[in-house]
Order: sequence, then structure tokens, then C-alpha cells
Amino acid sequence: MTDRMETAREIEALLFAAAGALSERDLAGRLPEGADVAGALEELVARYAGRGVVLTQVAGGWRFQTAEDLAWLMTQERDEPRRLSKAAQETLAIIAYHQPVTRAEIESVRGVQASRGTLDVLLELGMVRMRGRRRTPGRPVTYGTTDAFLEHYGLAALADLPGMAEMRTAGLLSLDLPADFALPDPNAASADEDPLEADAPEFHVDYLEEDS
Amino acid sequence: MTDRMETAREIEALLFAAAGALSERDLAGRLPEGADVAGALEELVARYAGRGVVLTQVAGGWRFQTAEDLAWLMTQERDEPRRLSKAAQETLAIIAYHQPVTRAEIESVRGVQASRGTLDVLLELGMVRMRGRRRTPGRPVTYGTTDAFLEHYGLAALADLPGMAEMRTAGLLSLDLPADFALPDPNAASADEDPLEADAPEFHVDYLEEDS
Amino acid sequence: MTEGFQPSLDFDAAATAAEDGEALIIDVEGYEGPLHVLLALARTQKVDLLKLSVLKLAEQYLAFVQEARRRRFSLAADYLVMAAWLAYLKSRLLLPKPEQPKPEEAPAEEIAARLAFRLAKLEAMRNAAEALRVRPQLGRDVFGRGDPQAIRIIPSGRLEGDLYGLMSAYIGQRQKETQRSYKPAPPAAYPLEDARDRLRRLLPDLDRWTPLAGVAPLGTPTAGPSRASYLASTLAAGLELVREGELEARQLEAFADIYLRARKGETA
Repeated sequence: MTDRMETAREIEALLFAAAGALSERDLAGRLPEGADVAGALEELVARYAGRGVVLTQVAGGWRFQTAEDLAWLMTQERDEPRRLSKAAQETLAIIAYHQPVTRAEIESVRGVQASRGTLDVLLELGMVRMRGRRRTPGRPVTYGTTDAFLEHYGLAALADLPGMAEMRTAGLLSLDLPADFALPDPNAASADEDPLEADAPEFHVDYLEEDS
Repeated sequence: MTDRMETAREIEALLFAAAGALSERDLAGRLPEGADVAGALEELVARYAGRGVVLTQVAGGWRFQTAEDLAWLMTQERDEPRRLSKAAQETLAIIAYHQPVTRAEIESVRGVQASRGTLDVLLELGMVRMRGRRRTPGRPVTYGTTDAFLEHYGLAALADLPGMAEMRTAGLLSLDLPADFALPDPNAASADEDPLEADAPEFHVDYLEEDS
Repeated sequence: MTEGFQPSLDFDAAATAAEDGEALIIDVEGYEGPLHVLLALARTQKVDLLKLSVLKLAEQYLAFVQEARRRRFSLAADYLVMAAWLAYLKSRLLLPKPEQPKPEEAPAEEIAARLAFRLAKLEAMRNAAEALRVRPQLGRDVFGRGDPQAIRIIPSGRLEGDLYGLMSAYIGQRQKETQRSYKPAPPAAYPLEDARDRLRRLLPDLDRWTPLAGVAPLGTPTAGPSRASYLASTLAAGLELVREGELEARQLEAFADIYLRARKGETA
């Protein structure tokens, strides 16, 4: 048996047995030194393609999950998921696509004050977390999504959010909104810009360290 | 795709997601009528033979399990984050917001005697440290949080601890709080504290300046 | 917004807009705020939101508000503020531009463009929410291992817990603190009746002067009435028996020990 195949077997076993996703680092840490984790994963992805259980990448890790088209079979495994209100869904989307984002910015996109039960539901579900504080007057708290969010929606990384690239190209992800367009001020736009984060090209460039 | 192969996919998914072993009758009951369960199982056994995960028949029916020769992988010790007990979490929160705080003050907020173990655990984890001594009779030791604490919670400074506004946003403040309810400012200078070790002012120097 | 906009059409626009708006007034409650209404109205124009006719949108919105008021739907204040603002914007868009624009006001076209941008942004986020919603979700469409194998775990220095947990823990404490009520347990007292009965039973044995402390029950240190209560009740009961002529009491001086003795009527 080749080494690659043996590594694939080991990863298969580890991922099958695990309750959640495991990162390549997690896997490498548990396998004998020098194992070709990436190569073995590639082989496994191909091997499981089209099967009832598939290997997917989520939140920076790998997990086996049942094939999407077999959802109908899984009636017994389904736990009634908490249904998010429309407002909560919108709020979650705004946080996901704009993070780090403050409460005021969320409200300005939605045009309504965030009511109780939108942000706190998301926080409680562990989909959203407080990330840090914006370095602007008042130092408002910024919000971002969690790994649990990525895992729930089966996303490998934030860059995989649907439509992300198009929205960014269209300038729709800029938080540079006139806070209240009843106050037309041509200078307001540039004054609102946050020099620290407005130009952040990637996520996780928040000035706070990620908790690891 | 042949029917047999589709049934195999479905069984694969069912067995993977099931909480325990499933008998052939269980499987047949959850699959479309007329599915060739026995044939599909046979195919799956062959498919998984020699892999990291094998399909085996146990008392209750069929289940996937990791290959026996890979048992060493499963028993390997893993680096699992340690969960703080409720008491420790609460004590840590009080120290964070009220520092510098004495043991008696912690107890008065919690309404219960702090067991020796709770503070010890936090000290041992490096989340909490002894800061100094209160200038009151008995000169009780005061506690505060460490840099490791800030790092763990992703805070740049103590001033970044969420305040009343954020707690309200997060839905944590109930409505029946007294009107004068306030949060202490953990960053505030404490005049009535002596440093524990005059030579090691590794933290905020504000309270040290009282002496000079 | 400056191009492709023909003022001459807009006098009919209000009427058409009213019809468009009519279809939308199904449920005012269905909208979260004026911006959501505007978005719904803007969609009826069936153009790229960034190419929206804001003038037409303003007509549509004003018609919506008018219709809602005619039907006596109560509209929140922000709907009316938006109506006033849009009416103002509309008038500015229609009026010929002053030769010297007021410096503090942005050109109406720019404000209109910003409104269109805001709507485009809100629409993008609603689409994003929908795109997320239809994604295969864990526990709804795809499923993880139902029966993960136990893996032996050693605790590490790494800690679990986030800021939200810390805040919840803290505020939970403080809220408990404010709700804590003080319920003192009334101290148990040695009933006078019991003291009397007991003293009566002891009478035959009290033929010599006996200190009160020796007569009163010792009690138990952990439960029941305190020693002081035993002493006090026994003394009070003793004084009653003295009054009834069955007992004698004496004290040599203030604060000295009190002695009790059964009264032997004939021999005294």
C-alpha cells in the first residue's frame, strides 16, 4: 500500500469519526510526521464525489456530510432548526458581507432600528460574535460572523459567500453610506470613511487579534 | 445511475448520519419501496473493504466504523479547549469588570462564598493575577485580569470590555433592573490600592503613581 | 440620474404610480420601514436599481402613503418623514436648477443617486440573505456524523469561551444581585408554656438553691432556640411560679447569678 493511500485511509477514519470539521493542521497533527495531507484529501474528495456521503471544506476545515440531494431521506436526523426571522436573516447577511460592522451601520443599510431579538438571537445562536471596536468616536463595537456560521452554511471561508465578488465590484459592500440622506452633505461621504478599516481588502484584518 | 447504486448511496447517507446501528428492516423502512437493501449493503461492504472506514454488521444491524488497525488514531490525545466552570466564568467576569477587586467583594457580588478552587483555577490559567493590596484594614489582596485574558477575549485593552450599551444591544439587560444600575469602569484608577510588588508594574501604572 | 429623465411625463406619472402603489398596499405591516417599502416600489419599475427613476419612485411612494392614509392605515412617523423628504426631493428635481447652487445643498440628482444606491444595497443584502437561506444548511439539508466515535481528550491550556459568554456571566450575576431578597429566619424561641411545664416538673428536685443557668435547658448549639432564649424563658416562667407561691428566687446583687428553689410552704 502506498503512503498516500495509507494517509487517505487514516484521514478517512479521522474525519468519519469526528463530530465536527477538522482543519488540515488538526489532521497533520494527528498523523505520522510527513504525511501528505493535502494530496490525500484531494484523493478522498474524488473518491467520495457523487456518493451518499461527500467530503467538503467548511470554515477552514474538512468534514464528511451527507449529499445534498439526499436531504429527503434524513427526516429522523433533522432537528427542527430555529427559524430566523426575515429581519434576523437580513441582519446576518449584512454582518456576513460587511464585517467588521457596527450596529449603526447595520441599521443604516436596513433603514430601520435593529429591534431586540435580531442581533441577540444571532449572538445567542453563536452565528455572530463581537469582534472589536471601531476606532472612531464612541468606539462602537463591531460584529462579525463565527466559524459556526460558516459551518452551518457549508462555507469554506468568507470569500465563498454567494455573490460576494460581484457585490464588491458593484461597490455595494461599501459601508460608505450617507447615514441619513435627509441631510445632503457632499462632504459627508469622505468624512464617514474610516481610515482604519475602510480599505481593508480582506476579512480578519480587524485590529483585534482573532482568538485562536 | 442504476437503482442498486442509488440505494447504496442512500444507505451510505443513512448509516453515516444515524445515531446508532440500523437493521436491514430500519433501512428498508426509510428507503423507497422495493429497494434492494441486501444487495446494496453487499456492494457497500465491498466498496469499503480495506478502507479507513468499514461497514460492519453488529448486533443491532449495520454501521460504519473506523478500521481496527487505525484504533491508535482514535485514542490519540487531542488538544481540546478547556471549558471554564460556571462559577469560574462568573468569577472571571466579575474580576474583569470590577478590578481591582478583593475576594470579599467578589463574594458579595456573587452572593456565595468563592470556593478556593475557583480563584486558583483562574490564577493557574493565567487569566487572573494578584494586583496589589487594598489600603483597608487587613490589607486584602486585590485581583485583576492579565494580558492573557485580553488576548483570549480578543480585547486590545480593558477599555474595550463591552459596556452597558452593548449589553443592551445583545439583549442581556432585563427591563426590571433598577434605574441606577451601572457598570464599573475596569480602567478606572484605584487610589486605595498598593502594588503587590513595587518592582513589577507590568500592568497599568495609574494606581502606582499615587505613591510618588 | 441626470439623463434619461423626462419631466414632461411626470404629470401622468402620479396617476400610474397610484395604480402601481395600489397593488402594493396589501399589508402595511409587511414592511419593516419606509426603505423596505421603497424597495418594493422600486422593483415595480423593473430596471436596474442604479438606473431607477427616483422621481417616479417618489410619486409611487407618495401615492402609497396617500392610499394608506385614505384607508386609515396608521403609518409610523418615519413613513411620513420619508414622504415629506421625497416630496421635497421631487420638487427639487422638477424645478429648474438655480444658476448659483446653494453651497450647503448637494445637487438633487446626487441625492437621488444616493437613494438609488441605498436601495440597491438593501436589495443586494436581501438577495444575499436569500442566497444564504437556500444554501444547503447543516442539520436541514446536509448532516454530519450522527454517532461520532469518542476520542480521548486531554485538557489543554486553551480556554473555551467568548466575550458574549463573559458578558452573560457577568450580567447574570449582577441581575441576581439586584433581585436578591433578604429573608431573615426568625430566631426560634423557647416557648414560655414549655418553660413553665418543665419548671413544674423539676419542682420536686429544686429543694436547694440552684443557679438559673443550671435549671434552664442546655439546648443544642446547632439547632433550636438559643441558650439565651432558654435562660430568658426559664427566668420568666420562674418568676410566674414565684408569684403563684410555688418557687423562690434570689439574687444577691445586680447582675449576680439568680438562684431558684422550690418553696416549702410549711417549713419556710
